[in-house]
Amino acid sequence: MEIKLLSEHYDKPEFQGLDGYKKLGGYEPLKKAFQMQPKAIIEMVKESGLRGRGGAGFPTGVKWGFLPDNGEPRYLLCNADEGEPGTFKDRLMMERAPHQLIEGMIISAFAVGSHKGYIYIRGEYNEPTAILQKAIAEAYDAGLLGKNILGSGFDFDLDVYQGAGAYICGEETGMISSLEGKKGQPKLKPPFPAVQGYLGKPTIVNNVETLAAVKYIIRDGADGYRKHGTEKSAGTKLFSVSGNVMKPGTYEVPLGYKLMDLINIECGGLKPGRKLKAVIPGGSSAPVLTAAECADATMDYENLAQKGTMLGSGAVIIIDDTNCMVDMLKVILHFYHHESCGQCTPCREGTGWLHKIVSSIYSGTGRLQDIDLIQQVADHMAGKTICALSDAAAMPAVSFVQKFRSEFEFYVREGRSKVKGAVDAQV
Amino acid sequence: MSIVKKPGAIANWYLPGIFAGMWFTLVTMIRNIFNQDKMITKNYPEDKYEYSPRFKGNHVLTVKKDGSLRCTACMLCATACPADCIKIKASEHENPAVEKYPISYEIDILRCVYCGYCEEACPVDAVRMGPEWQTPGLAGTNFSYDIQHLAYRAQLKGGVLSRVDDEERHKAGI
Amino acid sequence: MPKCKINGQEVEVEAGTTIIEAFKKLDSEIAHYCYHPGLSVAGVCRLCMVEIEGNPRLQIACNTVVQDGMVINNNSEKVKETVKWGLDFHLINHPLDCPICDQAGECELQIQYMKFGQYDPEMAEPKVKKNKVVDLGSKIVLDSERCILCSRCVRFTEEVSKTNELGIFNRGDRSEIGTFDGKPLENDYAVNTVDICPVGALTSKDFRFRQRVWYLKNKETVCPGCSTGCNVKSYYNEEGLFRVKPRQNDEVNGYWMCDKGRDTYKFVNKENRLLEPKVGQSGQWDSQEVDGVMSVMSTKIDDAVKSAGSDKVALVLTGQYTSEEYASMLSYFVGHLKSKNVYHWVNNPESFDEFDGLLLRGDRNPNTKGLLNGLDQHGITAPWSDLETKLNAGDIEVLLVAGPEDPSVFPTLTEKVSLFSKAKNLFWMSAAKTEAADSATTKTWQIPLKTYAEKEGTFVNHKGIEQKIQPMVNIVDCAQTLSEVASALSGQKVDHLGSLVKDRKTNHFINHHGGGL
Amino acid sequence: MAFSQETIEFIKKECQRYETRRSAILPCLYRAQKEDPNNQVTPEAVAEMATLMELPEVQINEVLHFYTMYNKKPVGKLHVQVCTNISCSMNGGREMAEHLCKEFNVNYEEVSSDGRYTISRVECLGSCDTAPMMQVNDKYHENLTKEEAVKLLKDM
Repeated sequence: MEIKLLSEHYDKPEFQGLDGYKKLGGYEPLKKAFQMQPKAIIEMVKESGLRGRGGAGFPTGVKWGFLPDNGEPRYLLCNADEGEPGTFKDRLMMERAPHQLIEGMIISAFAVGSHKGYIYIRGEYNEPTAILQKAIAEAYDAGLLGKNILGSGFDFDLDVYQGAGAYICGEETGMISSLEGKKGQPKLKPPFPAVQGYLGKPTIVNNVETLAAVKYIIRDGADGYRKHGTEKSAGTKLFSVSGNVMKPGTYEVPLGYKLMDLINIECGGLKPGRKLKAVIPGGSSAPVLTAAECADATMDYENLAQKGTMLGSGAVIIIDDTNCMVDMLKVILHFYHHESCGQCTPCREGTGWLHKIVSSIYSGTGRLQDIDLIQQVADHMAGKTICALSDAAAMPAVSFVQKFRSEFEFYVREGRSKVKGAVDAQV
Repeated sequence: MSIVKKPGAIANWYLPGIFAGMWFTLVTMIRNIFNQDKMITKNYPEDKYEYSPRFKGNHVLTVKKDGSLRCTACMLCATACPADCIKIKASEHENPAVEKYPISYEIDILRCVYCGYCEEACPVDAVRMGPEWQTPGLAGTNFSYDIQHLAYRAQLKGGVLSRVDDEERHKAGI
Repeated sequence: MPKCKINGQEVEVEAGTTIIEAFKKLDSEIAHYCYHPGLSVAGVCRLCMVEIEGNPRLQIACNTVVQDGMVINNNSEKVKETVKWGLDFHLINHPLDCPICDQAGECELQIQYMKFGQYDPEMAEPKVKKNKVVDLGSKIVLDSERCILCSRCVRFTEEVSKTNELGIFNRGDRSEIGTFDGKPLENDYAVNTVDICPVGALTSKDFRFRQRVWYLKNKETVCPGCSTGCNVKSYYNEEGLFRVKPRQNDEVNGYWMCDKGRDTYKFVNKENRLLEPKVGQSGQWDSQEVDGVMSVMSTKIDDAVKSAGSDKVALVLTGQYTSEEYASMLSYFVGHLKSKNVYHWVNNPESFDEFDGLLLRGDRNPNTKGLLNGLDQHGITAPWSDLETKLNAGDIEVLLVAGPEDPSVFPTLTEKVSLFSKAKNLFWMSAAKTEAADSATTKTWQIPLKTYAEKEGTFVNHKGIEQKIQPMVNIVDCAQTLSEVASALSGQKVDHLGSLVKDRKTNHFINHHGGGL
Repeated sequence: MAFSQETIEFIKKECQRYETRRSAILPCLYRAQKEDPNNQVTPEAVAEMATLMELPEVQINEVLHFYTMYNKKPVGKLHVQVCTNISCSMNGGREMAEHLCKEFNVNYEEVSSDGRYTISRVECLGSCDTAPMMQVNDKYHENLTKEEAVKLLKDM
């Protein structure tokens, strides 16, 4: 069953504006937060078990705790550079409930003691940007942003910054580089952004959904939030379901929800006559699950990690039996080849190499040893670079080749896809 | 070890040996006159031996399809040369695709030991050991072969085409 | 100070030292491209991977600080395999250009492949094509295909020269180094990017295609271009010098040198040299033998001293010679001739004290300090104007001038020669062949001197640091050092460093054929 | 082409807006692109920006070439960007792009002869539930078929 926290009022157009938002309980948690000590808020977020919703799933409260106490100005950045193929949950939130994000950000800024925040939004999102900007202007007018917010003595300025089309800016240090007006190339860690981030100052970067969820943790309390989800994966999560299902879209379900239920109940199942072949459960960088593995998969960090994949950004891509896996992998690797920032050699050269190998298989000139080569190249890319983009390219490559090896071998031997062959045979 | 035999008494009397020798010469001469194609010796310089294509004779610089030198002036031949007989001067070519080419390439053929290392060292089949071996000359300078001689001498009839083709290499992605 | 163990060897380092620096301290081999001690850490080549006990992930040595008790190795199978693949990633799109690449022979890709790689390449697909032979300015040519994007050059223009000409454009494996149109790589330190380029992507126009590097020998010496006295390596063969590269000395020049200093090999070579002694004036010159000129000089000086006193003889020195040469020349003048008629010729008084903030100084002589020390020791304080007055009054019978080694740093050479021409006899000692000297209007003897590449000695830089130079190759056989001139004049036999020798044979055979490969 | 007065004002204002002047590069490049008749950022514009912003040209140029949303080549009046990433290509995004090219007789990334269309294939635009989709200039058009897409573009 869907449990709607963040997406509760998505269907109400008035939720976009400040008045409608306030009527539906908006900015009440903020007042509550101002009654609390910032440390207490951080503790509460820690207790709630909220984990980063952007992909890595790092506990949010713990991240906030890393900030050094050195009196330097701190920045709170919202990562709205939603680039992972298959993900579109944040766009929906920014379009339907911009104030939810703004409120979450004010609370979070209060908690971490930051007085300046940026929402880094991807360049293609023109509409959400306009909506956000309008909402921010409304908030400034209502005294919800700027100096002495709601008489609490707390100052917070918020600005929107548009990216310009680079997936890598979704990586937190890449985003910081981009915000500094440089190429969006990730920075070496250590130092971590919490210590030296934007302009060398302590910086917290959180996903849109994470920041918005903070509001609900304040509203319901840590226990109230925890009652959704599982022991280790607390709360609800927005899942962007796309691909070959009847009703693709964004669905909010508690973590630990059954994957098959998500497909069959929320999304209305597959198209008639089609069979489930594979599911990518966490955006294109997550290793793929076969139909058999999907049967008992639940959508939480632990279960998916057990199955060798990850929850990622919650982008569930459903692949049915009309799709050729060689083709799918080619599309995915083209993406990573296109988006590699070019800094670290293994990723810069490896993504291109992988794409070339799969393309040559796809065009019928592949060799059988290329299939093993894909695995070898991917193995030596993963974990060898500054950021996780090379892992993101390597993981699907390895999983596709491992789990659908027969399809790749068929393609190399016959020079055509097994899928079409199978369809032909049925006809 | 050879065994030295003491010459016998007949051998000391040498005239029969001389006649035997002259008889052999006479018979061979007559046979050669009537049987010229079976003759072992050749009428050099009108007649020349056909050498095996693998014969390592005088150097040839190969050319590209457009007739320009294949040599890229990498100087690997000069480096490999044990006799130190190859001198190359490189320069920047106006065509950026060529980049580097020799403005002078000289082989001091009198120093050359015909080892063939230059041919082996060449990465682009630019220098080969050709079939010619005659190196007559009247002065020392005649034995210092320059580009004109190495690549375009009359015997080569406009140059020997290199097996390494840039276009094909580019197509193959090298 | 933290202690760590590297490949089983214990080492103690300063706090804050990175692992790669600890490796360097131990002289332990570690593969790397992007790390350069004079630049910030980029951490992009991913080759300096090390295994740290207790950490399942391999770490890069250039960005990991040594902690006390760390146990580090880079010789486990895991690391070796990673480095091998790291090299493979570097090489898959690297063209097979080595035959025409100037870097071949000193290329880090070649060196490190032989040390750490030696795998069979698996790449079967076509390589990425990029721009070749890109003109980056008057000094440097770029080949993007060869570039491994280590970003050293970009960091150099950002951090050291602070001129920001280079950038990396595009992304992924389409990334290319480049300049912005209309803002070429033209700064006084640009050629350093060629030195730090680990591959043949950046090549110096000056050196391009002139020699294969394995034909060149090198010796450590000191740049004579200015009073900074950058520590350099000169590359030469029997024909002469071909290039100059900086070598590290944190006290003097760090890792860099300026492009003006790189030109200092040129005046050493034959085409710019005075090849034999000659006598004459106003463009009319006759060849002479060294010994003959020396005895003429000796006689002229003796005559002048005898007839009119040692005041009629003067010596002009520039800051271009070694301290040893100054010492012998000055002791001849002060000790032998009892004359303090020695003058310091400052080549460019207007810009003499300039400094560009990095290395290049306005005093374009290597040993001004050495000369001043020498003059000080002998209590010589005569100002330049004295000499001018005397010359204008016709008071100088014999004038000895130790002229420029590098005439390009003497902007007022012609005026000075015409001033010197007011002496009755001019002995012009210089390594360089100059039109200015040839235009002397008084009776002049030109005597070829040795350059810094042909002699031993000491330069004292602006800070007072004494640095040795050493001979590499003889370009002009009959060239003399000032010490040799001084000894010939005083009738003593001294070696080129000024110490007395009994008998010295010159072996012309060695001079002609020595220095071969 | 020199910038208009408003753009110059805009650039100067943006330079003040962020903590560092460099941060203003991205928004200013957007502005420069918008002002260009061919909807691109030319080297001249970069040079002018560099003088206005007092930054080295190369820093701006690096940014320009890194991000895909700045056009380095002329672009038609309607810049049609068809998503061909995984969800869209499962639902016919690639075929749609192909079809548009044929329909308007233009190659990818080129301007059609009437100067109206430039069709490019792009990576995920974050609208996977409504695949296939395309972005025309600033606006998303979702849940398309080949025919609908052609009609939509012709009507614009």
